[in-house]
Amino acid sequence: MAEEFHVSSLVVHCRREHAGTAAAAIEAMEGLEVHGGIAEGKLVVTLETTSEAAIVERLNAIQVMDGVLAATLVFHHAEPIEPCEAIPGSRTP
Amino acid sequence: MSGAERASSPAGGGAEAPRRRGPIARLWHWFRALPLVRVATRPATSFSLAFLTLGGFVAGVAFWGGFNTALEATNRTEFCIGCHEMRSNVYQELQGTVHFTNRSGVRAGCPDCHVPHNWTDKIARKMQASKEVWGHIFGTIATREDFLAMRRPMAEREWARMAANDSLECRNCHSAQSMDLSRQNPRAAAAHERFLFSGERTCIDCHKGIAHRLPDMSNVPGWH
Amino acid sequence: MTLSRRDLLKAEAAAAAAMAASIILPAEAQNVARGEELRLKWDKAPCRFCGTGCGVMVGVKDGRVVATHGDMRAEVNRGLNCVKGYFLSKIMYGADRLTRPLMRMRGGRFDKDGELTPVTWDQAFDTMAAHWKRVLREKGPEAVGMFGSGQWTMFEGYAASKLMRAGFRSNNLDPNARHCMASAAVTFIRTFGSDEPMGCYDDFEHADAFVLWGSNMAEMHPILWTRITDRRLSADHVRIHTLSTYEHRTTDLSDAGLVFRPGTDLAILNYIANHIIQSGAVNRDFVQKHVNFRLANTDIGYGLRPDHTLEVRAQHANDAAVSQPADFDAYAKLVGEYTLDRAHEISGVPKPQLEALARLYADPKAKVMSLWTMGFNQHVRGVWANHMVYNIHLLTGKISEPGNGPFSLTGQPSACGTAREVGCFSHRLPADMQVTNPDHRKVMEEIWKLPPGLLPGKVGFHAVQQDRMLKDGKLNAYWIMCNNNLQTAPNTSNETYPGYRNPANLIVCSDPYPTVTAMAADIVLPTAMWVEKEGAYGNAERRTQFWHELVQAPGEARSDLWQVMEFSRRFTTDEVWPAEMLAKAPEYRGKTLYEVLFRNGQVDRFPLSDIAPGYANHESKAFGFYVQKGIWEEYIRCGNGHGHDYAPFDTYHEVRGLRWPVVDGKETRWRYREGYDPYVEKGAGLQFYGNPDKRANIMGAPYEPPAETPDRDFDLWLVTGRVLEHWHSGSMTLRVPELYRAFPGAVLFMHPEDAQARDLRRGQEVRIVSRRGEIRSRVETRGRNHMPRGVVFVPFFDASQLINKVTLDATDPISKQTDYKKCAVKVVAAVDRPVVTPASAPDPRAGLR
Amino acid sequence: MRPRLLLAAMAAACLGAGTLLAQDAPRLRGPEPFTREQPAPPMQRAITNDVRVRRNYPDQPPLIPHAIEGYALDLNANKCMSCHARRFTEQSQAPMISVTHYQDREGNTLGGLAPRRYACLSCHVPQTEARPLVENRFTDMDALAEPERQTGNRGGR
Repeated sequence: MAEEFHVSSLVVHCRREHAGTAAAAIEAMEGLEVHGGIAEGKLVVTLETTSEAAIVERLNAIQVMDGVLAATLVFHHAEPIEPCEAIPGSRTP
Repeated sequence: MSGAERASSPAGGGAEAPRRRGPIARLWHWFRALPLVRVATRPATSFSLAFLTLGGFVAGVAFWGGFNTALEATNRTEFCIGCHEMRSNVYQELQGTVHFTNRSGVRAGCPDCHVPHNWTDKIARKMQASKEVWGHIFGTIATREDFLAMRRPMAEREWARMAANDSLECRNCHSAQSMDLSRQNPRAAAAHERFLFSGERTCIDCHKGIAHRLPDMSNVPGWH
Repeated sequence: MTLSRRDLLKAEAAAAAAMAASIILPAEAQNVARGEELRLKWDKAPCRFCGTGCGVMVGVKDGRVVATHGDMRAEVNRGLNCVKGYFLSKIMYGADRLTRPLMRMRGGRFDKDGELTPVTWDQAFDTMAAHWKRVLREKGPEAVGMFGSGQWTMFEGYAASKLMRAGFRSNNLDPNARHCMASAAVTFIRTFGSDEPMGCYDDFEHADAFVLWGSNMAEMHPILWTRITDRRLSADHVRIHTLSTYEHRTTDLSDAGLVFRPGTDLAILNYIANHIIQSGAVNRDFVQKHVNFRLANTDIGYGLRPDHTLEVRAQHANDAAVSQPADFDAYAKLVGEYTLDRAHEISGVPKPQLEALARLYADPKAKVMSLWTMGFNQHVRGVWANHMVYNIHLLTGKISEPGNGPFSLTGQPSACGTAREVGCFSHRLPADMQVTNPDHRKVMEEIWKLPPGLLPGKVGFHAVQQDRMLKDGKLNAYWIMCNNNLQTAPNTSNETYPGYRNPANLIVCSDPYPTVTAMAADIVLPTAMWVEKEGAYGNAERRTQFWHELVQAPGEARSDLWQVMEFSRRFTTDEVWPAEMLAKAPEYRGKTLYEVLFRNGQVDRFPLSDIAPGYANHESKAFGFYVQKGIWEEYIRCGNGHGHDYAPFDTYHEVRGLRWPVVDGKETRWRYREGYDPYVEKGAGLQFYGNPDKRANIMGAPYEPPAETPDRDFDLWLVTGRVLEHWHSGSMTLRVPELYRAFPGAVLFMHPEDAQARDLRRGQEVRIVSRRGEIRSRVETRGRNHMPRGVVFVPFFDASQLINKVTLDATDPISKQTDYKKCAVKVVAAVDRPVVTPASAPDPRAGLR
Repeated sequence: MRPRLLLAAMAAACLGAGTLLAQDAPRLRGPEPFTREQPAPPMQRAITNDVRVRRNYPDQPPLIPHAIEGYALDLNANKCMSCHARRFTEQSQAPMISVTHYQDREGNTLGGLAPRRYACLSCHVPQTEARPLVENRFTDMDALAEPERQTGNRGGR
């Protein structure tokens, strides 16, 4: 099966007082990046993974963190790792 | 049944003899009265052995022919959809599928998939089918609701039969040997190569519900 | 994979999450790697297709829409769109977008028989204005007309209504929503005194059972269907019953699919009412407190031309809308004729199915939501059908509470907001007010600052009547905006097209694309669409949604709002108002209609600086004030305090829509019910306050047969409708390659045995022939629809297969809505014969024998 | 018959691309004149080549590149899921349904396909070989972000 890359994003609701530590813990995980929302207690997080399973796995890991109330997936996109031109979509007439 | 009704109807035999016979009795008497039958039922006194042998042979041929004709007659889609259960349920669904109309105009009728083509299996299937006549008489699937309620067990019976005979009826037309993978789309070709040619699966394992709608598929392996 | 693409996707992912959480990300976080040039600007907008009103997020880059996705925060759809909604990004970019006004010219001058030639806006408007003025002078206000749209923004509908009624003093304004949900709109008023459903989409999550009356929601309202399937598959006890004239994707996912003979739903509905009464399931307390009984006039004709045999023969063709007061016993006696046997006999539905459905409605414990669209509304007895479903809910008291209620779905994105609430029908003013009511006209004259008595009190021509009048030469100046009526009107070859080409008439069509209608018009105006303008739509659950102008329209295309306002500049009051009106308002003498209607100190009240920073607004820029805000604030005065309250303008740009009445900033989910609706008096529990006595009407009516029934010569029922992939006659969706290729052309859906009986096969070319016309199509015996024997279905989106050449222009005599679901046709093989162009159109009166 | 065919072929050859455009137009705009009879074009074949089609933007639902005729999608069975469900993707080698499909309306992650996503065909549609009648000039974000990569790519689609 071709290598894939997955980009997805989450909103992680935390207790405000724990938002900073949760953000740091999330940043420490591979492929995760916190873009903002620490002050509001709603972290905007992006994930880069190579499979859906990894997304679910990270999602579960975040959900059990201290101070995290809920982690909701907002966006998901996957495509093969080859350059776009190699996707034979252009072959169709 | 209709004969009984006729006999009891006033128009049936008002002018007949006072002692009224039942329809079967009347038929029997008429049959016995036929000259040929009278001769045939008399013990042979003056026929040669050759005549008897020849006669036996002719009678045998006639019987065999009649049997086969009857077998053929019941082996046609028209016969199968003679009852409303088949006509208004499974036949309606079949008409919308590739087995009914397709590019080359080859049509698979009911017996093509539901009756084995070799003789012993066919007779065995015909004997099983007597159960369906029973079902018809007792109205097991007389209404749409009844039919839908029975769809899963009926489908399961067919799946089991085809799984047991390695999808024999499919293979009467679709031989794995005759497949040209280059003419199949890549997905189908890969699946056939991996599962069919290896003998890991038989046709019906993947191709369920291709000629009729499916029953509730919960807990059927391979279905969500 | 290049780094930049990955970063781009990541930026989009972060933006989507931020949007869902209402977090404003620091700029550096949005621009993950490449900085400014990677950033997409995301904004909300409602979907432009159906009446569901899904929220869409629109991504803009360099002045072009480059992406769309379902809005997670929109309550209607929570992130989902149907396939049309997911392809909204591409609807504006068809290569044949109209970018310049076109006019039929010959020798440098306007000529009705000339070729469509590019002209300037001034040339087009001057030619129009000259014709309008001549017609007004010679024939009066009744000879000018406008055919509007449920796709208009609320601002556009309001401006057009004002120009037509107050400017030209004509009520000849009707929307294409007449073809779509007039029966529902009229019956809401007749039953509850106020238009639009009492419930809302929240009912989906509360109901125990759904009954779909002639609605294929799986294709036509796919996102609402996701909410029903969600409920059905999540709770074991939930059941779906779907009634239709054929089986389709909705019946596939229903527990029961009831296939009835076209038109016989009336008998089924009356049988259910009868069952409720006979089984003692009437909610006596509710009926006593909240319901009046009436009996409708019967034998009311079929809305055909008055000299048609069927109209002449009908006893009450001229007073179809009249009903008489009655009581429970009289009603019970009427529906008492509809026994199970009789309902089965008329409809052809198996008795167990009918009985199960009736029991469901009668069960006091089951919360039932009834839903319908075109199956009920496009029906020569559409008003009756609507009444009958209310009857059932009123008899059992299953109404106006979570999970219980009748709910009318709509086809156009703003059928409710624009056509109904703003009042673009030939008989309506804003906020449920009627043109025939002098008090209502007075209210509007005051709000619009007009001389008393200016507004006309005569109901204008409805959609089908407009076409007839164009043909008969009684309507001579005609502007079609934002719809494709030559493709979608019934019996078009005989009743619509001749009027367009009548030499006495000037036909103007405003559209983004060269549609069938545009190409038959004399002047074609290029129109800005969807997010090329600031707009507002009202969806089927009374939710009002706003959006900003996000990209610029191509070339010289301008919004319908700009077109209406700009056109109004070319008329002075002296030219269009009678002297006695000007005598009452001498200050208006010599003023242009633009000044009187839009520069009236109200509409022009808000400066350009009120426009949210970062957004363009081409109309406001052109006129020098915030047009949409001014219109909104004037418009909401019509209904505020009268059960039609809206929030202030700016609120709607913040929220994902609000359901009116919005009182003290709070929306109303269930109208007429205490605790939800602030208009219900304390302690009353429930009040149908739209009517003076605060009661709803149960209307008794019988089953009456359709206008045309198959016979020996025309032996099949023809049903027309839509498909999932194409909306609005395909004018936008056919220009999206993915949607086009998903369903590229219309086909004739037919039962395989009907095909076989005619020696036809799948894919074969056939002629579909009625008494009015014929088209060619291809036989489809498979696919998404399963026809019963004797019924065929053809979708109407395909401009090359104009099925409305075949349909019958019979309407409901009360709502005037066309019945596109029932006429008699025959289907024969299309033998190859040379194409003949008929010298003249077929005999127009060849409707019915 | 034969001379007429020949004539038609010659005419077609002479007029070339211009004719093509002229023939296409009425199909999207209706017949001109309106009352003229239009032959119905043949029904289009489904695309069944199994080749994934590039999306216009990340949130666009992927198109279906295979035949789905006769596939059950009713209360009894969902044929799509017998290949695209997570647990069947290894044997089917079909793409798994996106993880967004495991979330309910409230955003909770579920153990299987969310019921609201059950009707696959509301969003995912198969394609036919029909040639679009009108070009669509939509440009995707790549084209704007990286204009140089677009040359020679867009024309073929």
